[in-house]
Amino acid sequence: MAIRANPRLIEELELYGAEDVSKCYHCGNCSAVCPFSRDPFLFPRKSMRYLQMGLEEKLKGNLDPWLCYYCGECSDECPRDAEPGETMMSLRRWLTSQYDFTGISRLFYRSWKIESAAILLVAALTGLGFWLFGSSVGSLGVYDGPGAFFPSSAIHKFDWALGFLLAGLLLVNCARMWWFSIGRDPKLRIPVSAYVRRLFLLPFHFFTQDRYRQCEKKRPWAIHLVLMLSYLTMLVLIMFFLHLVQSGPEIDWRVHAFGYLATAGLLGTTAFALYGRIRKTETHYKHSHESDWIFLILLGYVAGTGIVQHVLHRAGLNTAANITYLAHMMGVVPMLGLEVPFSKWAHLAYRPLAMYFSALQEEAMEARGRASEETARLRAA
Amino acid sequence: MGFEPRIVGFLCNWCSYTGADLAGTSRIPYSPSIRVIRVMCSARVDPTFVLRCLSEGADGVLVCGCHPGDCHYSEGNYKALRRMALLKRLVRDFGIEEERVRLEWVSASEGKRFADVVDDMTRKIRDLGPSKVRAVLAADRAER
Amino acid sequence: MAGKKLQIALYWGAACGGCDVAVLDTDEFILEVAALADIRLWPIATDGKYADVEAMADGELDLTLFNGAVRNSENEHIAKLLRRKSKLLVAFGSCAHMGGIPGLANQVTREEIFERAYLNNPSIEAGNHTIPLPRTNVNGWELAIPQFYQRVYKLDDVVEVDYYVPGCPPAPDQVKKVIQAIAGGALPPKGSVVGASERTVCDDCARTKKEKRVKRFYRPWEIIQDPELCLLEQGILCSGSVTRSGCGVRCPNSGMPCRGCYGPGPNVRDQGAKLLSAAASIVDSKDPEEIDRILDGIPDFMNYAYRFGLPASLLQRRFR
Amino acid sequence: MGECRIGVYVCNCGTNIAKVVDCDAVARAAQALSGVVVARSYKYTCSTPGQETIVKDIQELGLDRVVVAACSPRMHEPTFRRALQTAGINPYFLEMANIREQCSWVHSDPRAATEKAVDLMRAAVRRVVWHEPLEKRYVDMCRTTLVLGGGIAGLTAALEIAEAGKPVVLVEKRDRLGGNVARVDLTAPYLDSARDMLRDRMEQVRKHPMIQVLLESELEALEGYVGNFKAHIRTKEGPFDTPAGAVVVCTGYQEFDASRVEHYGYGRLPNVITSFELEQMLRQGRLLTREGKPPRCVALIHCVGSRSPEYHSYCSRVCCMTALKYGHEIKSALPRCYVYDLYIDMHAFGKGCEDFYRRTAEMKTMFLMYEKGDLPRIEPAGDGDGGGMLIRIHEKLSGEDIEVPADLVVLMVGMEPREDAARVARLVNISQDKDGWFIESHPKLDPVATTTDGIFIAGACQAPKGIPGSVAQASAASARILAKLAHEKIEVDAVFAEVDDNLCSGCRMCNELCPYTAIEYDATRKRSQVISALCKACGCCVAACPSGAIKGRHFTDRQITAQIEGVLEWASSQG
Repeated sequence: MAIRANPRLIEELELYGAEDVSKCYHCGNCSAVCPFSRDPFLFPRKSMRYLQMGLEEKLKGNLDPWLCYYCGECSDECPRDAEPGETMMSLRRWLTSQYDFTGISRLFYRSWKIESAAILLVAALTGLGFWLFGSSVGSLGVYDGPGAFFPSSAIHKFDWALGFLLAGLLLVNCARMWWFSIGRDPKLRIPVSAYVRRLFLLPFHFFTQDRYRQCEKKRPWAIHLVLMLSYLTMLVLIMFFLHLVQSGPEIDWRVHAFGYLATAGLLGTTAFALYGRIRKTETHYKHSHESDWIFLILLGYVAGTGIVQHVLHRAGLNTAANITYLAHMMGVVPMLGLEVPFSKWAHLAYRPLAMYFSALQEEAMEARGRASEETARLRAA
Repeated sequence: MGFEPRIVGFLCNWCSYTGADLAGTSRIPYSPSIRVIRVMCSARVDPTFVLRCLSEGADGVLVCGCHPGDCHYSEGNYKALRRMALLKRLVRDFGIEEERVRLEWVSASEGKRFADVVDDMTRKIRDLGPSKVRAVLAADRAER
Repeated sequence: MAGKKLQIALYWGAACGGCDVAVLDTDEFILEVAALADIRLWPIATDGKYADVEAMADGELDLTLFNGAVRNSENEHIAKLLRRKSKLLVAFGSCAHMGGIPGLANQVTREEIFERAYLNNPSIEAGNHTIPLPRTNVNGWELAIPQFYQRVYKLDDVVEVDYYVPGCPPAPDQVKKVIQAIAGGALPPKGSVVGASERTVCDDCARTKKEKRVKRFYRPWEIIQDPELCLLEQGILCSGSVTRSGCGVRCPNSGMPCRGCYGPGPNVRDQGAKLLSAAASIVDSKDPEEIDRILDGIPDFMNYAYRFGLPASLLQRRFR
Repeated sequence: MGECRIGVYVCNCGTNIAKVVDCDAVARAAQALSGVVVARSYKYTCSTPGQETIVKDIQELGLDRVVVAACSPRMHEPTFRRALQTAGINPYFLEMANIREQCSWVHSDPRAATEKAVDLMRAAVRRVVWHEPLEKRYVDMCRTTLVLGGGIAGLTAALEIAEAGKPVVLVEKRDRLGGNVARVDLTAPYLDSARDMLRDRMEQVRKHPMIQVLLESELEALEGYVGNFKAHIRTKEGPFDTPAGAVVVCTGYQEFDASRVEHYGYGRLPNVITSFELEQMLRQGRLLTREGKPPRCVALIHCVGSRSPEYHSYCSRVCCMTALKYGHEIKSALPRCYVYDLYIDMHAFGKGCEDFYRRTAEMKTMFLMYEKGDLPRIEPAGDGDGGGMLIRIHEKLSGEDIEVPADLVVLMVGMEPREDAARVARLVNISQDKDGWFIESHPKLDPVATTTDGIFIAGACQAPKGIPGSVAQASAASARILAKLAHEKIEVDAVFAEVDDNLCSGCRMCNELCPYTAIEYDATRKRSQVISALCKACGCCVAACPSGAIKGRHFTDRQITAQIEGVLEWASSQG
């Protein structure tokens, strides 16, 4: 059955940042230089082609964009400046919006105004909520412990509640990702055993970013790894050791050590990325979608306010610390609440999943290949 | 060594002779049996020439022209075609194997084809053996 | 040579006698010939013996008109004898000129001829298997007859010839011209063809000639011909274009295609090859199959092309 | 034939010949031949010293014939002829034996190769004896030029020549000038208006005092030869004759009849149209479907009738750019309209075309590639698609089976020779290639002349080409003609056939055979004669002449026979 081509898709993708796709005339240089492009995941050319012809369904089930780390080689090599790298980036944005069942992601990506508005709104609500809550349970002068404006125990509960909510949302989208790329394809019948056997890929890629490491340029990987680990450390500290982080004056040195390291990591990488994007130092920094800016600003803001309120607290300026803390939360909540499930941040889940699913796909295809050969041989005999 | 046929080739200047030159420039080897005589067009090949070759002891005569439709002189090759058709009948009537007289189309770009034609004709004539013409005429004379 | 009578001989080799008749066909002119010449040898008309000829001094004869081809050792022997005895030796008629009708025998071997003539022939009496052999022993006596050659030769294959008078037979008025010319001592360059034109029959043929394209060949009886139009253009294979004129267009004028007895023009080496070239050139088709179909309309091309000149052709005979 | 003094020069061509052929042996064999005065084996005979040796020998040893056994005569015959000329003897006293291309380069056995080389050399020696001194001849040149066709090429040629002050007669079959370009709206890749380009030229041509324009006229017959043609033209006022020195054929092309490709249903489906019908719409500025609605999706199908085994194997050259141009024109007329290009390959060679392709791509034209043998299918669409058409295509670049909706399909029809091309070719005595295009005298070095002297071709009658190509070719042809007109007389090649009037019997065998109608029959004298200026020396008539009255200069029976005897001397010595 022929697939209907949709000439409008290419226009829609422009909103996600793919502005030069139509320039491509399929010389295939991009796929040739890409260290990752190999059968059956031939990108970026194939995805470019699907996009030009507007084969929406094909693209939805296509994991290739997640297998690309935007080292920029392809864009550098492209004779037509069709920016295959950026196209893959845009496709990742588009896919995120496709996986997301709420449709919020779609809104955000198509309009930075809506995204910013949503962030500001959530920030305002958070601010208001915490102020009322804080002033009801304690006083601005007290930082932690009984009568504190923000008792860590309460925040801790809040964090977990929020955490579960996000995980829930993310899980549903991941399930949709699975459905698009594997579930709905009758040709891909994958045994449970395979799912189990390959499961290790998830944590492996999540923690090592191993595939990113294989790109020819190593620095982007290193930076990304630092950012990711710092973020992770901070997450762990907050989710599990918040009381230790917040308690004082005498403090657990481990929390200190990790806390400072992570903060340094976050701030450093954020600063670097911002600088890069402003100066367009790298190919993958040339084109910046609004969502990229919002993400970085938000990250910087959260990390910044985090460390500032910590310092104030150390300095014993509890009132100031508490107000900063409020500001901090006004950043954290929209970041976790909106960015993680609906925007750029979601890739922390989708990328490792893509590795996992693609491995499964490949295995299934090989199996089918062997099977068909087998039947052929039998028929011949 | 065995019998090496002696073939006379009449090649038209525009297609076949150029084709034969191409075989040379592209170093395509073929049997040294052929001796080429250049004519402007295969239509210049007077049947008298062919009979003359046979009476002089040629083991074969090859006439090559442009492919039908490609003649430099628009239709000369068709005229050659007609003459050769009748000539083959006459040669047969003279008791000479008609394979000894052959018409082929070889274009300027067909160096390989020219080489193949020569080799094929050489092979066929080697199988036929040498032309009897000169021996028989000599025997006749010896009788008187 | 005025005053003194011309000494002439007429001889026939392998011939039908038509050429001798052609001489007689000069009607009363023959009397003038008798008046101005002594006919020393003319087997068909006068009684003369080889011995008389042998007795002559070399060059004693002013002129010998030799008609007929050389088929056997006798023909050759007498040819050589007459060559020695005559100042001028003229190949008279198609047979001496080109081998003529007897020359057609060059398509078969002597054995085949004997087979047909002496062994396998309805007119042979039962049980008679005699074939002529050069030497036979008849009760002690050896009988010798001329050797029958493998093939037929034209006169100049065996002796040097001074002039050629073509035709089968030569047209009487041409004969007259030749004899008068020689009598008058007006001799053309040695070796030339006399009593004929340098051009071909078409030159004298009254039929109108247009541009020639033939879709089919006809035997003369297969078509009702246009008496005004060139026979070749009507698909009737005519040798006029490849044949010296001089005959007075005898055949075409009587509705028959020229058979080519006067032989090719001065620049043509092989009459048959030229006829081939001409005939094939006017075939109106580009498709090999159709061309073959059209050519099928010419049965037995060889016998047509070389009717009078097979021994004079480049290949001279059939090879088997 | 008096005693000749022949010099034989065996070239080693460095080692090209010498490494297989024993050149010294060949020279020795030559020395032994009668008439050979000197025979030398030399490293590079074509080199300056090599040629000087020949010149020196001719002058000092009094040679009157030269044989060079070397490369192909197609390579160096002119070189050595010049050498003979320098030495003061007729250049046609040269004969070459091809012992490189047709000997040393194709045979490895030195013995056989040397034997062959000797035979070829001997043949050349035997032949050269019979060579005759030939002189180039000159005939008067008529100043008028005849231009056939009033298209862009014809207009250009006419103007170029008239501007040089030489009279031109322009014959146009139709009732107006402009040809096919007049049917075009804009031109790729610069999107200039074809009309504006033409209007100006047509005006100049109409007004030009040196140009006589004959509309609704056709060439009926062309007699004569270069410099002295006589053209019989049928005009609407009646017959018109003019002399002409040269002729430029610019009869152009005709579009491929799309209905021949039944597969696309042209003529059956209302909204399947040809590129020329689209041009018309664009020129009228009303781009509508048959239903009178502006189309939402237009599909352009490339290579209709071109690059296919059953129709034309060649590429029509301009359609790709034209299709891209439509992409622009349609988008600018209907910005919301989607354009699909269904193509085999995109041929975007030439100035500005690659950029144009890129710009079109950026305008979101959707390019769908199909396999040559596997044409897109046009099917009626479901109501969901507004009752238009659906085009199914196996898209080559993605390997996917795709369908796209379309309410207007444009068939990019290729160019083909005009129906009357064969007639024109016959009239002016030029040849057509297997596709029917007129054949130029050399595809690379002489693309405007033809095998008939004085007949030139320009524009799309020679091969599919665009406006720049046609204009360039027309200007080139005019330049060639003006160069000829710069002289009072023109040179005619020395090699041609001639009839010996003393032998011709007027059988007219040759008349029909001549491909150049160079043989005329004098009905009163009942003789045929060759118009040497028209003759191209193919020799067909020579072989056919039953009375041996026609002589093919430089390829005479005697010369070729000598050659035959030469190559077969070995064989005959055996028998």
